[in-house]
Amino acid sequence: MSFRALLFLSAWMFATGIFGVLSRRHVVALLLSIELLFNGVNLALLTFAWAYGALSAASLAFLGIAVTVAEVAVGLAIFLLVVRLTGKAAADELKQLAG
Amino acid sequence: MQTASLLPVWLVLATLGLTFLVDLSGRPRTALRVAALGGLVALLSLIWTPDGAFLGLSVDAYVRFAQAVLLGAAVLALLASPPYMRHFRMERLAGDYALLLLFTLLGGMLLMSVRDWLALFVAFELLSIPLYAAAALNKRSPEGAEGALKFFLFGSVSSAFLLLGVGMMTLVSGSTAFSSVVVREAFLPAGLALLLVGFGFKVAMFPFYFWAPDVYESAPTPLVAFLSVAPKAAGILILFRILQEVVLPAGLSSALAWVAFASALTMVVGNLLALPQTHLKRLLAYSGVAHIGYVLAALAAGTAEGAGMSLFYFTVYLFSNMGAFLGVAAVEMMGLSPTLEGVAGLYRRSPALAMSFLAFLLSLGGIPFVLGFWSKLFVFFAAAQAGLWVLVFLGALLAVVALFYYLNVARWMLIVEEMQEEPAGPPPAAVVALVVMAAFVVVVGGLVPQVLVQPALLAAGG
Amino acid sequence: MKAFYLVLFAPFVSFALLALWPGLRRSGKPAAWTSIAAVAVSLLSAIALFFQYDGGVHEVRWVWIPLAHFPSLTVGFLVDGLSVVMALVVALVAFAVQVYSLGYMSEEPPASLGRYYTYHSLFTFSMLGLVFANNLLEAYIFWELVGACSYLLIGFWFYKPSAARAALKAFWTTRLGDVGFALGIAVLFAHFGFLSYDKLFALEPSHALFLGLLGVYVGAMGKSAQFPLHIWLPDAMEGPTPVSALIHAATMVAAGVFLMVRLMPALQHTPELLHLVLWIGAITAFLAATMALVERDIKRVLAFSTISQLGYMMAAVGALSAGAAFFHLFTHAFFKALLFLAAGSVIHAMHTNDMFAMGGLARPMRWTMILFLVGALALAGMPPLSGYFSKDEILVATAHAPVPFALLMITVFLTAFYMFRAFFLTFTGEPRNPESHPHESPVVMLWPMGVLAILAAVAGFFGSTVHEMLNHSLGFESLHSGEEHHPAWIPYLGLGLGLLGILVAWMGYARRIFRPERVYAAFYPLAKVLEERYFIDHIFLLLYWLGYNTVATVVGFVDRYIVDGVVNFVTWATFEVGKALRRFHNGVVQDILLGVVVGFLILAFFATGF
Amino acid sequence: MNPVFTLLVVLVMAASLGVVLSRSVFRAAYFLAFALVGTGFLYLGMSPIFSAVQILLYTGGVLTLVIFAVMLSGKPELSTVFHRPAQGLIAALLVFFALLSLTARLPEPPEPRTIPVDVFAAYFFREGALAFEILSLLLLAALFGALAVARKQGGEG
Repeated sequence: MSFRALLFLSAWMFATGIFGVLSRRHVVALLLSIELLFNGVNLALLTFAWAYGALSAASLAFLGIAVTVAEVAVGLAIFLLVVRLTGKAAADELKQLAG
Repeated sequence: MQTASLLPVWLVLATLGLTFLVDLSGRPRTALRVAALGGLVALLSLIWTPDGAFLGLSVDAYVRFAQAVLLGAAVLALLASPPYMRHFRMERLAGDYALLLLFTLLGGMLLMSVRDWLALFVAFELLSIPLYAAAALNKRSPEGAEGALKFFLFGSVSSAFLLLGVGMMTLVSGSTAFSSVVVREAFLPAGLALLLVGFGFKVAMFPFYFWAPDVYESAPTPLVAFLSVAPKAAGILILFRILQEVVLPAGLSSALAWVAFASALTMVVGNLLALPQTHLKRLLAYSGVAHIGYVLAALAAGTAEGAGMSLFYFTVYLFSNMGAFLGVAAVEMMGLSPTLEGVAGLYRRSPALAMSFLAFLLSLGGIPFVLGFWSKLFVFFAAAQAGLWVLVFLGALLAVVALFYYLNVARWMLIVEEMQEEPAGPPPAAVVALVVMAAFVVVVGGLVPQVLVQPALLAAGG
Repeated sequence: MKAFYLVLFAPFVSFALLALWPGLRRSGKPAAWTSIAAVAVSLLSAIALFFQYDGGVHEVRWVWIPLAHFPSLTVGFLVDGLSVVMALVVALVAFAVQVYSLGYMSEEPPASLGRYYTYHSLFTFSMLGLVFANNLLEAYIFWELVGACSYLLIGFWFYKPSAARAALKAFWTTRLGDVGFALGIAVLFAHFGFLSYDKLFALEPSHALFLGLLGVYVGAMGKSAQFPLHIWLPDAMEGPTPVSALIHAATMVAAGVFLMVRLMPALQHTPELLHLVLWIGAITAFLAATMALVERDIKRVLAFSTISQLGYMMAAVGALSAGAAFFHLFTHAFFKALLFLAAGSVIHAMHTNDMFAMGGLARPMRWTMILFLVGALALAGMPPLSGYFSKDEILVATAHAPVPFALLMITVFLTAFYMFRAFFLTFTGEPRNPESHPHESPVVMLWPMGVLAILAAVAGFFGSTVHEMLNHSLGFESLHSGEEHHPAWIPYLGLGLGLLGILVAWMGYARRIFRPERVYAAFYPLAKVLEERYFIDHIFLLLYWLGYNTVATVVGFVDRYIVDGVVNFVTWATFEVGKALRRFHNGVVQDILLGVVVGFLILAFFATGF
Repeated sequence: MNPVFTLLVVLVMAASLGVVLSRSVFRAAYFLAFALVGTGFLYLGMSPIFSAVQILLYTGGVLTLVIFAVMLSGKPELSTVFHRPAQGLIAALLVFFALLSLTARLPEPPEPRTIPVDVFAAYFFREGALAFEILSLLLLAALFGALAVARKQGGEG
């Protein structure tokens, strides 16, 4: 277990998530990428908590997981609505709103 | 009686419960009215709410002032909603809509009074997540769903940044409470940078504002009216507290330079983007971005005056901007499209609406004698006192650009002939009454601004 | 001294009536009479105020916005010599113009006429408010209101695209100046914490004072059409002619000069700024006059002339001679309003602005011709008409600065030349458009012009009164006069140049335009002399074409394509940048999420301390 | 370095890549599960309670939702996977380096210690009580929101 390696992994997951969010087309893939983002953040928070003995960061990671689940629930409901109304699951095809 | 300091919060919670019960009994429209009434009662209860701290939530004059702005925005939006929902045949969802709006309101009110990072994060999310759902409520509109999806994606991505930022801020002081103690200095700049990403999204600051025009264009207009004021006010005002209680005492004075930088860019980009717009809701969205640039100038001053001035700014903004959005809602309910062509000749169709619009546009543009002039002037004073002359100069220059697009809207409404062929119905009386009332405040307030300025300054406690 | 409440608020009452009572406004004539009655009350009270005036400085003041941490803002009114005279001028010209408009605007539909008079009432009120203001902030507020009325009236015929465009151009250009004004106020307030005149006048010279006054001057440049912010004024002629007479000749455009005169006790501490004012004023006077040389539109000739005369006034301000500036403002208000109204009378009859489509109007419009001639002679500085005295004072005041003085002297010649070019083209010779059947304007239009003509003729004799009133104004006791002893030849040279201008206009222009046989018949002896000096005449024509025309064309080119172009370019570029930024909003959520990432990267860059 | 730890890190890194690179959304979801469970194992040494939460609740909950959503929408994959991948790659690399440089400035930790469950619980319910209360409201709001979005409006097309 190494502090730097864990932070490296956290940054890796976060950056991968950023890539996914910016470059995947499927809305669900975007959601999964957002999960990666949050997981990267949670890993960083727990690493801090473990390394510095900072329970505050761990508490926040705990809340973070719950918030993520709530977000995903609303996000998936919106995704289903989008599919129902437009028949499209690719985020980059949804561009009625622009300018 | 420490619990009394949370009186408005309790009242909104009670309203939530009551609204839920009424909605459950199959009367969604009544639920909407109950929510509005409850909000109004909570707003009035602020008069008797004392200072105090309870459950880690502390309330002082600043918090009460901010909560009044949030409650005012919610009440205006809820009052304008029933006719809007009826017109767009969304009445079955009126109860859900009211509940989501109340949840958001609660999130904002709690956010104003939190004093620890954990609660800050959760309250922040409570201010966000119900709004994603509420933006998607018009299920006949594919654009509505698209806008909601963009809103959700933007919010989620930035809240990942925020979560990390809040985590780092707790590590700075080694405690969950807001505190100026610095244990691990290295976390402070990184934490603040990440925090600003999350807040940047919430207040639609450059370059985190991209969601705003799309969501504003597609979401139900009364909700947008709320969305354009309350979350921004909550975000900026709590950011003020964080800067004053944590960041500046901890010695990161360059934070003010970051904010000044963001202020300049936000003003420039918001105003320039508003210029070529033809859709009123998009135009107001970008102009809202520009206005955040102005408030950020007061924030960048980092003084108690700055805090007082931004309280005042949001009070003014509450009336001018919500008034404008509710006016747009009335236009939509007349069967007109909310674009420049759609509102052409509005004066002939509804003089009251068009003249109120003129008042809002003048106020947003900062023309003397209306409220918006004073809010801009005082923000400039606050920035000038802190020596931020570049911001003052830029702001004054961009105010010219802003006037151009605001007056262009006024020109279409008052001077250009009607263009839309199909006959427009009369605007709903209830909404027009709200709009005229807001216009009245904007005009009369412009003559006696001290009525608002002094309480705002006192509340900021400088 | 209570009369000033009546002076100020009578137009406000009529504005409120017209604005809040749509029935009255839409009725047309009754609305007009309401407004005229109000301005008549205002005028009578102003006259009463003038005669009651006891030579003191009276001020009423209230605290407007008591602030906890900023110094409080006060509002109030200042009644002293300067405001009393200025209010009299404003009320008088406003009254004349409003009466005249009854005839000029008689073809407007009632609702439109009501709207016209509503704007007029608001304008008169705001202009008087600006005159009586006792602090810069209040002045700024009225300043903006006056500007707003000006845009509304320039764009009064909004269905004409050129009128709408002109209103927009006026808006942009003067707003640009107003940004300077607002910043100046902000500097002064932030640095000193007060804006009322009496406190500002007590200040010692300082850097902040210079910056603040510079800002105010930039505002005055916009309103008073100083180079290079003058470009809006010629276009502003798209509005109804009475509006041009009132707002764009006599009162609003003079507001910049008025403000500078008002601030003279403070300006004397900033000699560098005054130097700038002098130079810009002289350059403006000269350039505008050259531009008037080749103009075909009679109203635009007058507009250029207004710019040029405002340049004179500013030059006098710059020469520390507030008295000369204000005196010229005083006389100019009468003769320029008169000229505009006379031009309006011609336009009303001919339905065109083009002087080359007029001609021979002396016979059908005898009264108009006489009135125009009085105005033109006054403007050209012919004694004993008013312009002679006031222009003379300015020339004397600026004599210590050789280059501006020379420019102003040359301008005297040019002014006489272009004015009489306009006069000859319009009133003499044969009608160039046989289709038109011009007729004299109705009495309701002639009377106001007559009153103004009398004033334009005799106003010059009130020089000592004006100076004395000015000495009774706030802060002026401490001011030393800029006039020292100057050579006695200045008035003669000025007069000579003016006469020469008239002569050359007649020689060069009349000969070039009219058919030779008619010129022979009418002016045989002089033409004979000219014929004998045929060669010189040709040289003159050649010089004219090579010299003046080239200068005028070049200046016109610079004006149209460079100064104008810069303004248009800035407008265009702002829009283009907006549109370019819009391209980032392509609606694709993945692409716009890039905003969050970029923002994070910027902030992270800050956070790592670069 | 502990070989098990190194292996786990490499596996999680690979699984993260799998999430964003795999063609089918189903497969991406499995990769996410893999990454989440892998992280959960990493948590074992830091805070066992988190390990449990991560593996039992989070992974299960999120994945069930995702798979439901994909099945309800009936669109598990698209003809093209990526939208402007180069842009995303550059941005991701920049973010990666930005995060690394931000964390590189952090001080070396004194001595990392596993967080005992009871200590954490006591801390959380003392310091995080308010946040927890608000969290309950948030979950309620999200539930309402999701239901409201999913509900039929009546008479819609």
